[in-house]
Amino acid sequence: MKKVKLVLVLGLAVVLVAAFVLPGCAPPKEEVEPIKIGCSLALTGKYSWTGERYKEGLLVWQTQVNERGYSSGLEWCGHTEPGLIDGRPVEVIIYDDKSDPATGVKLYHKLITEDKVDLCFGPYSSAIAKAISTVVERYEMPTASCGASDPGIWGGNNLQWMVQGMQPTDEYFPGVADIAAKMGAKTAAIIHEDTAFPISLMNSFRGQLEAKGIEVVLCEAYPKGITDWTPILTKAMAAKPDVVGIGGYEPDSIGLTKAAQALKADAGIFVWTVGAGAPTYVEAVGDACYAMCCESLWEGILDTPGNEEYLEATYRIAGLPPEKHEYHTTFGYLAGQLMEIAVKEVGAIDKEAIRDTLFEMEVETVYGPYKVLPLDSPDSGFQTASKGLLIQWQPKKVGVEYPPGQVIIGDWVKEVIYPYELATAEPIWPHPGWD
Amino acid sequence: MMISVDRDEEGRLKDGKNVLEVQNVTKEFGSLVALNNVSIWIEEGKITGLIGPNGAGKTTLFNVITGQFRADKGKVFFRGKDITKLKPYQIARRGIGRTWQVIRIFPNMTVLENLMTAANLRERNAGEKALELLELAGLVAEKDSYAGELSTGQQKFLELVRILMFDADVMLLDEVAAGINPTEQLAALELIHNLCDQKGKTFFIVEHDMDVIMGHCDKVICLNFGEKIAEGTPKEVQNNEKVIRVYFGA
Amino acid sequence: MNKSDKLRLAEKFKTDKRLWLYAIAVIVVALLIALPRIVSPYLCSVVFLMFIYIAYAEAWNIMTGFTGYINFGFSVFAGIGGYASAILIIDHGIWWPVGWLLGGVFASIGALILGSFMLRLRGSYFAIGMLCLLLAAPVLATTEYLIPLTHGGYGFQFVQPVSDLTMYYSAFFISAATVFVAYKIITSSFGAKLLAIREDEEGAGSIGINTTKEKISAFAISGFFAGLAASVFFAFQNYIDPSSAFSAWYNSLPIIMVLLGGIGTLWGPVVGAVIMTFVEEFFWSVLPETYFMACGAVIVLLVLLLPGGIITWFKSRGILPRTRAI
Amino acid sequence: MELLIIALVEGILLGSVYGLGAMGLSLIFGIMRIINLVHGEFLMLGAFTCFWLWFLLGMNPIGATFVAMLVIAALAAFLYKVAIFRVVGKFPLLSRVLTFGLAIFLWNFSEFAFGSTFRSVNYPTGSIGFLGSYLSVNKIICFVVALIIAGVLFASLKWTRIGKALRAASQNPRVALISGINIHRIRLLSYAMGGALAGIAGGLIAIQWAIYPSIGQILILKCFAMVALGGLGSLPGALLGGVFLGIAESVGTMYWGATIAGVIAPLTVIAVFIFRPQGLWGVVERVD
Repeated sequence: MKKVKLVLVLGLAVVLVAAFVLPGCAPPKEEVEPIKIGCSLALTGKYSWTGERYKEGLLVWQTQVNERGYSSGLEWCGHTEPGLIDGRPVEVIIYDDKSDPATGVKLYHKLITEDKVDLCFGPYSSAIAKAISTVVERYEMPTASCGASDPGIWGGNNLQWMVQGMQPTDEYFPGVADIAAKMGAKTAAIIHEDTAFPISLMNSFRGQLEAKGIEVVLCEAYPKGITDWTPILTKAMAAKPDVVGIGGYEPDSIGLTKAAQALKADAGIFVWTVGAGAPTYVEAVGDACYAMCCESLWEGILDTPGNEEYLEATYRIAGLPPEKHEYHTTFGYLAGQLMEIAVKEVGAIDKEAIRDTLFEMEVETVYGPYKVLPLDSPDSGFQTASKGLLIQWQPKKVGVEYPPGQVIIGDWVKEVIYPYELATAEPIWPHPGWD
Repeated sequence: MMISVDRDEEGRLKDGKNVLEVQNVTKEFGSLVALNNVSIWIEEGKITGLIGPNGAGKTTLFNVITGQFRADKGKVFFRGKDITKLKPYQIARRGIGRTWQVIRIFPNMTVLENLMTAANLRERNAGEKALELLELAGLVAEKDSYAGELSTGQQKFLELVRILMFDADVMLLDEVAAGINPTEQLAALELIHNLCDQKGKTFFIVEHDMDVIMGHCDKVICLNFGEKIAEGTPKEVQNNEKVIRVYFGA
Repeated sequence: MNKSDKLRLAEKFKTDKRLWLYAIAVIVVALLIALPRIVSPYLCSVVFLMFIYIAYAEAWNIMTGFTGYINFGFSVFAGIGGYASAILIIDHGIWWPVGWLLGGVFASIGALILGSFMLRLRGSYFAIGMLCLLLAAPVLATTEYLIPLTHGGYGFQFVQPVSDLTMYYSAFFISAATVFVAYKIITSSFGAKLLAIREDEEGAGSIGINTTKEKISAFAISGFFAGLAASVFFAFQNYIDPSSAFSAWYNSLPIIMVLLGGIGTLWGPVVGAVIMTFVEEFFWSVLPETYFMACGAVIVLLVLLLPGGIITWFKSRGILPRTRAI
Repeated sequence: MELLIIALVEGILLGSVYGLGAMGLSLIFGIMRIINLVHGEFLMLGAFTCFWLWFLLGMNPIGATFVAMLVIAALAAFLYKVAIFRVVGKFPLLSRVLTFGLAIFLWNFSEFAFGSTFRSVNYPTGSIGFLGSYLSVNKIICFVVALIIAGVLFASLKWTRIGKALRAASQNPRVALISGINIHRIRLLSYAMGGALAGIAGGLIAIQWAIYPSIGQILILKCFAMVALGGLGSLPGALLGGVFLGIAESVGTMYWGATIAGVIAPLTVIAVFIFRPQGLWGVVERVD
């Protein structure tokens, strides 16, 4: 029996040695292979709706670049032969992370080490971006994150490889405080879901309101998965606020609007996040969307380079009509464009140089201006240039010719009311009632 | 035989020498009185039988003694100590083991594992002890079979020796001879006698088979509608009028 | 080694099938130890998760498979462990191995406290009660009383000072330890007592088993390994928030795995975890859009076709010995 | 005080719809002794059936709710015939995992088929004044529908032959079997009825709230809470449990905040289980 054990131990040793000696054989590289850019998105699970939009945008960008060598509005980047650089096409590898942070981490390992992607895009939702930031940092992979707005991801972490392409949450409710102060509002109520993104959003909103001298009389969190909003809204309305700010996701905005309608809630202005800007919102609540405000991060009517062309391309490639456009799609497109600019600027797939460019460049994309804090800043990678918009659903005016990028659902038009220089309409204040 | 110097007027041993004493126990289920002021005592090293028609409260009495039910009134003493309020497992650990009317071995465990369940955690050679007991029960060959696959008789033996695994001194057997063939019955009774005579174990058995009761018990107690109606040697009980009336409806 | 020795050895292998099993086991263990040197870090992270799954599944099995108390609130203990270790290591600067261990200890204490009143419930009551606990846990973590500790719904982003390789070996060690402890339990009289509780709790009491104590011990052991594995899992995830800590999906996963492998057996959870890891990987790469759906379908088919799990099926066919240990 | 009354009324309106869904779960549990984890998906599919009928065919949502009832009942019967009957009366974990697998399948199937977009039936009917606040007429309609359905159900359980058989089977399956009731038919019927109740509750949910494929996961947990409060297997208990939960959520939200309200339900369940295992109004019976 002792000898048997000896044999087993020897066997173990042989296997171990073999395992360590055998090198991980890499296949020979082909010369013209696509430039691979990877990302994981929430294609199933609770964030899947937004994940799908993000994916659309990425695919539109990929198609455009592979067709003609540049995407809408970026002719100035040069390289007009098909492909990103050197005639190499782009291949965006998209995996589904099931809206689960751990799966996201696993997938970024896969993208970087197994698929050997050249560059990365960030995932959707702040929670998953928080989880994967460590991975891309460790593998030193330049990453354009355009689906995570929580400043906490960058704040104080001195990230070296991941940049924020979209606005941070501080930019989500621009001008509400300003408009409200102008209209003489005194009090505000805030209701928000108790998860990372709404919390950080509402904290900054609260600061903006207080800075304008508006008192926040109620700030209440609700847990995820609530179904009936009437009680919480009744409570909020009992405080008689002039401004009602609501932070949550898509289903919440429908439920809360319906509750507000049922309660005939009376306030100066209602501001919602995420859900209320979407066409499906208007379909679901109908006329109750009248004068509802929502943050918007991008609109088709903006005067950014290539915006009109981008709208056409999305219609052609992703089948999304301009009047039903949604800024979440533009997230993906933005991520693509940022990489495109950086890669073309560097002229090669040189990770470090691309990273440096991403951190240094100051450009205009379809999405708008882009600039992040430099590498030596404690909050490096944090977006500073991109500004948010405020939109309001207003009735369609008879005899008015709307520009092609304007979102029109039935009788309702999505009008930009802030910043004033971009506004397409005057804000409706106070809320006109429910009849 | 019953009367001797150190017994009280009711015939029970004085100075707590009865291994098990039930004093004036009453147990009610709603309006049904399952046990009404029952007092019995069991002597060490003897086989005591418990008889009575269906619904007389025999199993309830067992359940009260082993702590499955708590008596509404009255007390149960084991070796002079009050065990009325103890939990079933504590009573078992004091040394009272029982079997059930419906066999309650663990069918999805092997025979050996069934015995191991009853082993004391601190006991070093529990395995050897289990094998010894299996030998006693004639089940060594079946030690790795699932208990559910054994014959009824074998299951009864298993249930019996499982009690021995934790060294119970008093064994309450509920219908040990029911549902098994005569050969096994004889073997079981022989085992009981052996344990009684050689190891000084005490048995308290519920039995319907009068032959078993009359031929093997030292003392018999008869219950009817929750009340003790007779007590004494098998012969005395057999000739007791009340018992006859209960059994033969005369 | 001379010729006759070799001959004897060959005979030995022929006659004793278990020796082959040992040989295979040794090779598998060696491969797993060497894996980070052979394959890509991605595959390693898959195997890493597999180890975590094994530990989860075996820990769940210790509770439910052995005692029969259906624990639908497994994530509660994983969440407690994950939170405890993250808070201790990051906010209080405790050395990470100690932090992980304490994660397990806290989960174990949680299991002890929760168990001491939840385990009074039986059958469906216990199952639903645990489910309600799972439902309450993430909300409790966001109440104002716990926010200073848990950082609330905002989540808690951290980087533990541990390399991927360390995490891989730690997970390997933890899963091995869990299986080893499960083996020790199932071959001891403690294990026999737990099985007795599963079979017939009242009957178990009548043969001197302190059922309350035994099942709470099982609960605490199960909680310890759940918390320990979760500590490493959340170190891998670098992030913890109430919804991922008390996740419904990671609550269900061990249940599926154990059922797939064979509930109440030692190797069932391991087999189930290994298979599920690769089934998930396979469906995920072949059917990116519908693989969740496919997973659901696989579960349904498994229950209908293999209700006892793989190990039990092999046992009933006589392919595997029936002793508990295998 | 007015706020409290409003909260109570809102709670009752909300709870009636909750209770309808929970009654289905309780019915299935009472007769088959399985925890029907697919119930949440029944609710979700009922909601979507109602939505699509309204959206595509322009049907009246209340009418569509009744169609949804039939559709989900048929689906439930189909699932019972194909799979569920195989696990009834077996080791409880089997049915749990089977229904869990079905739930995952149906949920992701809906996500695949309908997309994960949130939707809602837009059926505005206005509001009526109430103590200085307003109540949605929609909710009152839903409440009335829920009451009618519950009433019809209770009446048929009490007076029809099949209803008596159902009750008998619920109280003691074995006795029912002996007394000549075809237990398989009864189980099929009860499962379909459970599905029907979920279908109708789902339709009412689609009218009031936003729906999306994963809503079933949220709803089923609430259903558990209600069933547990009312006593497993008890139908009036489930309805009362629903009302209790509705009131707890609504009053709790107004007085202690939504987060605290969120834990009221599960913690009450645990407390009820420990101190009063038959539920608050439950029929006294042992369930293992």
